[in-house]
Amino acid sequence: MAHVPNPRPAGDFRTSYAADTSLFRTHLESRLTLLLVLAALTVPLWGSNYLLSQMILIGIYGIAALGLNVLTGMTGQISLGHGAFFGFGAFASAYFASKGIPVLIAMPLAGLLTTAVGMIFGIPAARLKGLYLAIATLASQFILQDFFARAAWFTGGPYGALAETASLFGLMINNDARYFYLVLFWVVVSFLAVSNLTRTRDGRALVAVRDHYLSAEMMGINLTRYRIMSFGISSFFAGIAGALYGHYLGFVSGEGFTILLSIEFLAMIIIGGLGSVSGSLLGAAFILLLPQAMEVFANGMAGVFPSIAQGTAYIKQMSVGAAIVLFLVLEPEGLIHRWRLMRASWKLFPFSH
Amino acid sequence: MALAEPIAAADVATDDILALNNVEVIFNDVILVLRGMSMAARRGQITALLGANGAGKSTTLKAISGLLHTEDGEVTRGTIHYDGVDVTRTSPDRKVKNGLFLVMEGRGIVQDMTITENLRLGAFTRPGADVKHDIEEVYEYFPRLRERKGLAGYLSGGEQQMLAIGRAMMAKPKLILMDEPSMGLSPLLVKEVFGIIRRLNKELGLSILLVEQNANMALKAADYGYIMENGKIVLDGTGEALSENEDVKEFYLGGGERRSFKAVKSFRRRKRWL
Amino acid sequence: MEPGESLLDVRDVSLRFGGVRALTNVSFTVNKGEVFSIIGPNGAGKTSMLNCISGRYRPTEGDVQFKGASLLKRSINDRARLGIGRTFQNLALFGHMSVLDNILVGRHHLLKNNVLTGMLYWVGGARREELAERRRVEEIIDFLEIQHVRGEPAGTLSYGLRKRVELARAMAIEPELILLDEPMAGMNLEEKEDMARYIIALSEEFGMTTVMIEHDMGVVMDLSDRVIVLDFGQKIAGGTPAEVLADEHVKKAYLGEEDEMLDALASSEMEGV
Amino acid sequence: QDKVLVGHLADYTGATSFVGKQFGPGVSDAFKQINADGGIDGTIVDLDTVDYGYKVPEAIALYKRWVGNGMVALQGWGTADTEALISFVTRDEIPNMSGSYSAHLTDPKGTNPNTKLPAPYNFFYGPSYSDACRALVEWAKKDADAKGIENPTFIHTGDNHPYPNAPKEACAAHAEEIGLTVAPPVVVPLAPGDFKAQCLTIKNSGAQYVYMGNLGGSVVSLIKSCNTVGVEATYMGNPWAGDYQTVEAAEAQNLVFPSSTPFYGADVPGMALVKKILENGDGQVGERPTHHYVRAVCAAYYMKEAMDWAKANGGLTGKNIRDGFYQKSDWVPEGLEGVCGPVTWTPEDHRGLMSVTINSGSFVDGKAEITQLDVIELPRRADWLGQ
Amino acid sequence: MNSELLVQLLVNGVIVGMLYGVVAMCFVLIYKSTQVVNFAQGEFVVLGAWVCLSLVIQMGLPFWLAFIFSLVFMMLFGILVQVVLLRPLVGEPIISIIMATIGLSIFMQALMNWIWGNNAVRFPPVFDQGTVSIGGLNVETAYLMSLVLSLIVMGLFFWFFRYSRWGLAMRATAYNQQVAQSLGVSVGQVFAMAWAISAVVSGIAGVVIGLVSAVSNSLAIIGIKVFPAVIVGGLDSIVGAIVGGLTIGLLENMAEFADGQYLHWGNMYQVAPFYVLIVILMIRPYGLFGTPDIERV
Ligand SMILES: Nc1ncnc2c1ncn2[C@@H]1O[C@H](COP(=O)(O)OP(=O)(O)OP(=O)(O)O)[C@@H](O)[C@H]1O
Ligand SMILES: Nc1ncnc2c1ncn2[C@@H]1O[C@H](COP(=O)(O)OP(=O)(O)OP(=O)(O)O)[C@@H](O)[C@H]1O
Ligand SMILES: CC(C)C[C@H](N)C(=O)O
Ligand SMILES: [Mg+2]
Ligand SMILES: [Mg+2]
Repeated sequence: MAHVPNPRPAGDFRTSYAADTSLFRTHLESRLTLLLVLAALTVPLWGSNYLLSQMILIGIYGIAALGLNVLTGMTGQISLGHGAFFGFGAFASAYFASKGIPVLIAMPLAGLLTTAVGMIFGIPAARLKGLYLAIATLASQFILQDFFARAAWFTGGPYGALAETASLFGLMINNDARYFYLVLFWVVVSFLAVSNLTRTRDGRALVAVRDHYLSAEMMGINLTRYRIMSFGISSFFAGIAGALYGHYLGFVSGEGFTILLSIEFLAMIIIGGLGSVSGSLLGAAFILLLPQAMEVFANGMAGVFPSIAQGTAYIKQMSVGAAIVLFLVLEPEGLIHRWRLMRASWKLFPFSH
Repeated sequence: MALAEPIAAADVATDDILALNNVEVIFNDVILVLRGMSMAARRGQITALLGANGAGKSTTLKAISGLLHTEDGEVTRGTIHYDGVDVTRTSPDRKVKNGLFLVMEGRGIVQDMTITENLRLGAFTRPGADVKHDIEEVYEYFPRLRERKGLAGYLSGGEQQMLAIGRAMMAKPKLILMDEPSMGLSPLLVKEVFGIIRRLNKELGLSILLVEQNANMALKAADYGYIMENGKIVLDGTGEALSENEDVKEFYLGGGERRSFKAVKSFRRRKRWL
Repeated sequence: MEPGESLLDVRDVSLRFGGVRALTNVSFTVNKGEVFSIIGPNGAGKTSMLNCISGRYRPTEGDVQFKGASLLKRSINDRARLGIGRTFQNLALFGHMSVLDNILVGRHHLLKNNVLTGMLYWVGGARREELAERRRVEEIIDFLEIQHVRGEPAGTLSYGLRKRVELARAMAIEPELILLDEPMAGMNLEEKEDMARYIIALSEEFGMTTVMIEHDMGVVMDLSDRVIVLDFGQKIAGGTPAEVLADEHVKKAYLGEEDEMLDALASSEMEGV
Repeated sequence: QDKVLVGHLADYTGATSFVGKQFGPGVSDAFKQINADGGIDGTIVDLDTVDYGYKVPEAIALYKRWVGNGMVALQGWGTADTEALISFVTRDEIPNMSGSYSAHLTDPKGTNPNTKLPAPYNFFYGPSYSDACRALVEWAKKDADAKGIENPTFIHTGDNHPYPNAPKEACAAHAEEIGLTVAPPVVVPLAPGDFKAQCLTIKNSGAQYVYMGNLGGSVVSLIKSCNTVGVEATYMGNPWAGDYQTVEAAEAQNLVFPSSTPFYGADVPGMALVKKILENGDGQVGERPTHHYVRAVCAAYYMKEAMDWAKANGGLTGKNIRDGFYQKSDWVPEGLEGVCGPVTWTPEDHRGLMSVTINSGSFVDGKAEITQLDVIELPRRADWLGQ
Repeated sequence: MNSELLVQLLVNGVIVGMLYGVVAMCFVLIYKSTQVVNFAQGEFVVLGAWVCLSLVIQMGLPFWLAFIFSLVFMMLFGILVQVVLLRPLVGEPIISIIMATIGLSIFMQALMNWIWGNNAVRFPPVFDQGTVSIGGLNVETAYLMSLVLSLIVMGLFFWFFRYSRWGLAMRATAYNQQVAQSLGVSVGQVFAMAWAISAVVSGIAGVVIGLVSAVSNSLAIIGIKVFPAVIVGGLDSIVGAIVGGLTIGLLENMAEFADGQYLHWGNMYQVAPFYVLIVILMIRPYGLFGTPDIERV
């Protein structure tokens, strides 16, 4: 990650350490974020169903991507099994709910169970590094997928499991508007939690392990513990997101949680910006909306060159691939980096260069 | 001795094997590190470049060799001439082929290769060369390397430095840029390394641009020297002339008499050239 | 523990890597409050010695005792809590973290907040604790005069500044014993003087005991109370700086036969100037 | 002009595109023809065909967008997305005519105690995977008796995946019921590859009747691998696993597979309309579509007639269209006589088609030759509903 | 115990494992020279198969000629990928480059779908004798061809990395691009070379697989299947790739034996290798032949 200077705007003097460790770099930014959350609260009032569902999915995927970002972005451990943990959360929550536990409680429970499972699969991290670890997580992907199809008592086997509708004090959360608030709640909670983590002891320890584990150990950081813990944290968010996903669809089927999903999660955090909290959400939005944008693009192409009308499906998919590549070529450090650069040059103007 | 003025393009003397003219380097599109750096290295001579930490010495060397790209840095203004040719935008591998070789700070040896493999790699730009013979030659200079087996990554700091210089010799360059070659070496070895630098210069006629913190040794060895601060040259002159300069004495050589480190100053003096 | 009492006791330590004998039967004692230097030619095993103390290497034979108890059974990450901090020869900062965070990592073992309280931040005391720590760390930052870079990622700093941040991080551990591996490498005179000032303060102001590896003889002479010399993994000399510098073996193996400056140094020390 | 939106999920690029590229154009060509013929009593069907690449989140996003735009019915596709959408279509009252034939979609009221999630708005044209498999084992039993095979053995192959697994238990139960020995199932990946190891297990099991739950390249690979190691058995495919393309690619001999329409070009009255649809269509499938294309035409026309009824009885709403599916029994769409049906959907039972045509395809002289072996009429057993 | 079946499965394991080994070598090659994990490896394999098949069927070329042409094509393709995709990314974080290969795989999947369709297409018979019996198991002749080829390729690679100038340059590039550049190595050329060679070898593997199982786009899954092989052998070891391939091939078949004969759990063929993979890694964190990272401070 390259360095971008982070000057403060004139007049924004930090007068206390508390102000200097605040979550946001500027007052403007904190107000902007608050405004965004407030604006999000009103979406169900005016947004179309489509917009709502997109925002729900972006929120859900964003939480999962955030979890992966803790593991890969912060701790530097690439995981190719995040999709399976996401799936595990979905099944777990459906399972708890089917045992009569209220859905809103089943969700965090599922998160905790997924945490435990994630930590078990994270044990190899104590010894493995880099791509060796990545492939070990690939193993967890396939082992869990196999488990989904096999453990009928838990997952409903190949048919999948019914995920009950959530309800709060008798109010059924059975439409997108209500579900949107539920997801928004978890998004805010998750992103606040991880942002806080990054500015406290254990968050720093995770990053230290990524940047230089040998010296981190000398600083008193127990490598094994933090490496495995990082799997736990990331699985927790995967589990929560999976649970939200499962209850949103009402039905959980093992088919959706393949290696492709894991790769998509990876794509989200790379495109959003490795290690960046808000980048996770941006990346999720990018990966979810890209195929739909490219659909429009492909149809447009077909409008101009009628001869390729038959190929729109392929053009769409190709442009998804091309967009990812192009994006990386132009902005290899993620969306968040672009934003920081913009901000930096804006503030430094006219002194930049 | 004059305060450094930017060298005008026309002034680039023909016996300068290397000439930087008003070079500006920016990292990540925003961080300005070199701010109009102008200097030259004479053919067949040793030129020293001194300066405080963070002044931009390493950046200057990387800019000359064209290695900024991997760090997201860029020469945004000015020119670099090597051997009379503008090489500001020439790819690094071409420069090495043409005899411009950088021994990087932190040595940059390939840790998971053996010593011989590292040395062979030094001769990469000379296909068909008698590598075996040249390696023997390096071993003459650095007998210690001959004894060590196994991967280069397990060498001690000083051994790695020797390997890095030996590897540069394998390339048979015309101009070697050395980034702090004495760093981390024992006093004996520092002397040895400077001896070797002088030998390379005298015996093989190599031009050398030396970035050093050990100002004492560097100015003794150098024919000409530059002092840089904050991304540009603030002072230049022959090695002797610089050694006599009051400021240089004060800040780089330690005054006339050796001061004890125990009795270190408790306040910062102002540098006169700032 | 009283000053002058032994803090670190290295007993007959040997270390082998396959055929390479990095250390052979090295013994020495470091007393509380002193500045102790290890010198020797490149590849003599100095860094390996520090690694044996800090736990990165496990001696093949021998024992390392700290405050009277063996260190061999303790894990590496226990060192910070026991009171041992170190810097590294080839820089081992957390490159993407800010200078401030790098130093805060040094305080890891002194902090109590964990994942949960950290995530909750406002409730559970993490905020209060972090801010208190921040104050402590700012003192170190002020002391080492690195205020201007506290927000920069450590990886983009110049070499000399990174060395200083490493020292800051090691100090943040609040160790009793601090191990410095070539703290002055790559610095010019002015910067060495600064660094010397800090090292003196380590013992005089902060009450730490220092074990230092350094190649600059001037620094070693002026700062250390005692010196040992390693060559090919063996201890070839030990004593006060002046004694060691005058040693013939040392001259031959390490310093080079004739050197006016060193001779001058040695004689001036002898005369107590 | 009066328009009504129908969403269409097609897979042209994803994991099931082998058959998706036959079925999808069948639906879109059919609606093109329907519109040319005046639509739904004057209302044009705005069929929005989107290749969703067999990805569930994309399917959901599309679904939501369509619902927002007033979709009244859906032509769905794969198992995963159909499952994912069950509760949505139920809540939004949008009939989904899917390409997924899982038996549990046939129990709209949850009558069968084993049904987990009633699916009152799900329909498909054809026998369920379970019923198709039951028909195949019925045929296998007859075949074994005719050939005098002692102890005929049946084996299920397919990936550990909802689609191949769907009929696993139901079909094994029926095979045992009618006196076949059932060998332990063998897992064969959905992606093609070298399956000699699995084939050796199949060979070792001594099974004469091998049910293949996968489709496309995987089926081709399995047959090739098994031929190499010398498995001597009859291969039986699920409703998506057999067509002339598969037979040709695998150079198969006697690949037995079910169908629920005649093949393209068959001599039946309704084929004229199918030909017309193909000619007026977008030409995505070429000259010689497989029976999946024909089946898609049926799926479209049943929906069309259900919409006709809805329009005449209260308007084009999802609920009315759903009820439209219940209006006839032994229903054959107009103009498609001999091609589609006859089917019967009732509010209690969404098993539309209980008759299964059994075919055999062989690779002869560089071309597939397909002959009809049998037509099996399955009883509407109550214990089979949703299973 | 059914020993005849066991023997046949073991023979099959060796044969299939060798092929995994070849594809694994392509991985290792790219990794060893650029530190990149190529997620489009499977697509490379399939592309080679399609090109060869098209030359045979559409152009009517004899197989051997088509085979050679397709390898030439693959070489050019490898270089093209390098120039268009990887050169702009030189010096960027490895993970971005890995992601770019994922993008490439999405792109290639769609393009190949468009050009060649989703159907499985068989090769016209190439060898007079399609199969050869080994230990009672009929093995496709194409496999034997690949067996010989893979041994040759392995030998060449081994020599290349140990002794050739460019081999050293590749290893240096993988270690640190800046260092390699400072030695006069053109990182662009190294990348181009690595991708070209890897593409060619993938092409060979693709044709073999195509001959055995008919060509279809979904064969690209092999790209993910060989991950375990690569890791078991050690990411940077050519010999390890082959040993890893054999290990996985044998494991799969032994799992199939245990499953089919005794356990009847189903799916062991696919999952068991992953369990074993984890066990192997816990014992040897750098695979059987991988070089450990040098950890010095
Ligand atoms: N990749 C980079 N990105 C951003 N800033 C950089 C980068 N490399 C160097 N810099 C900045 O450029 C300045 C000059 O660095 P450089 O390494 O050239 O100094 P130096 O003179 O070699 O110092 P030293 O004596 O400590 O080696 C420093 O302030 C450093 O922070
Ligand atoms: N992990 C290791 N594996 C193999 N050999 C090692 C290892 N660590 C150190 N050595 C060897 O042990 C010897 C001592 O190395 P060490 O780094 O301790 O030297 P040093 O005294 O610190 O030298 P310098 O002043 O150059 O830093 C060297 O020959 C080195 O190659
Ligand atoms: C062709 C598909 C409709 C087959 C199957 N229902 C699946 O989704 O996998
Ligand atoms: Mg420098
Ligand atoms: Mg050392």
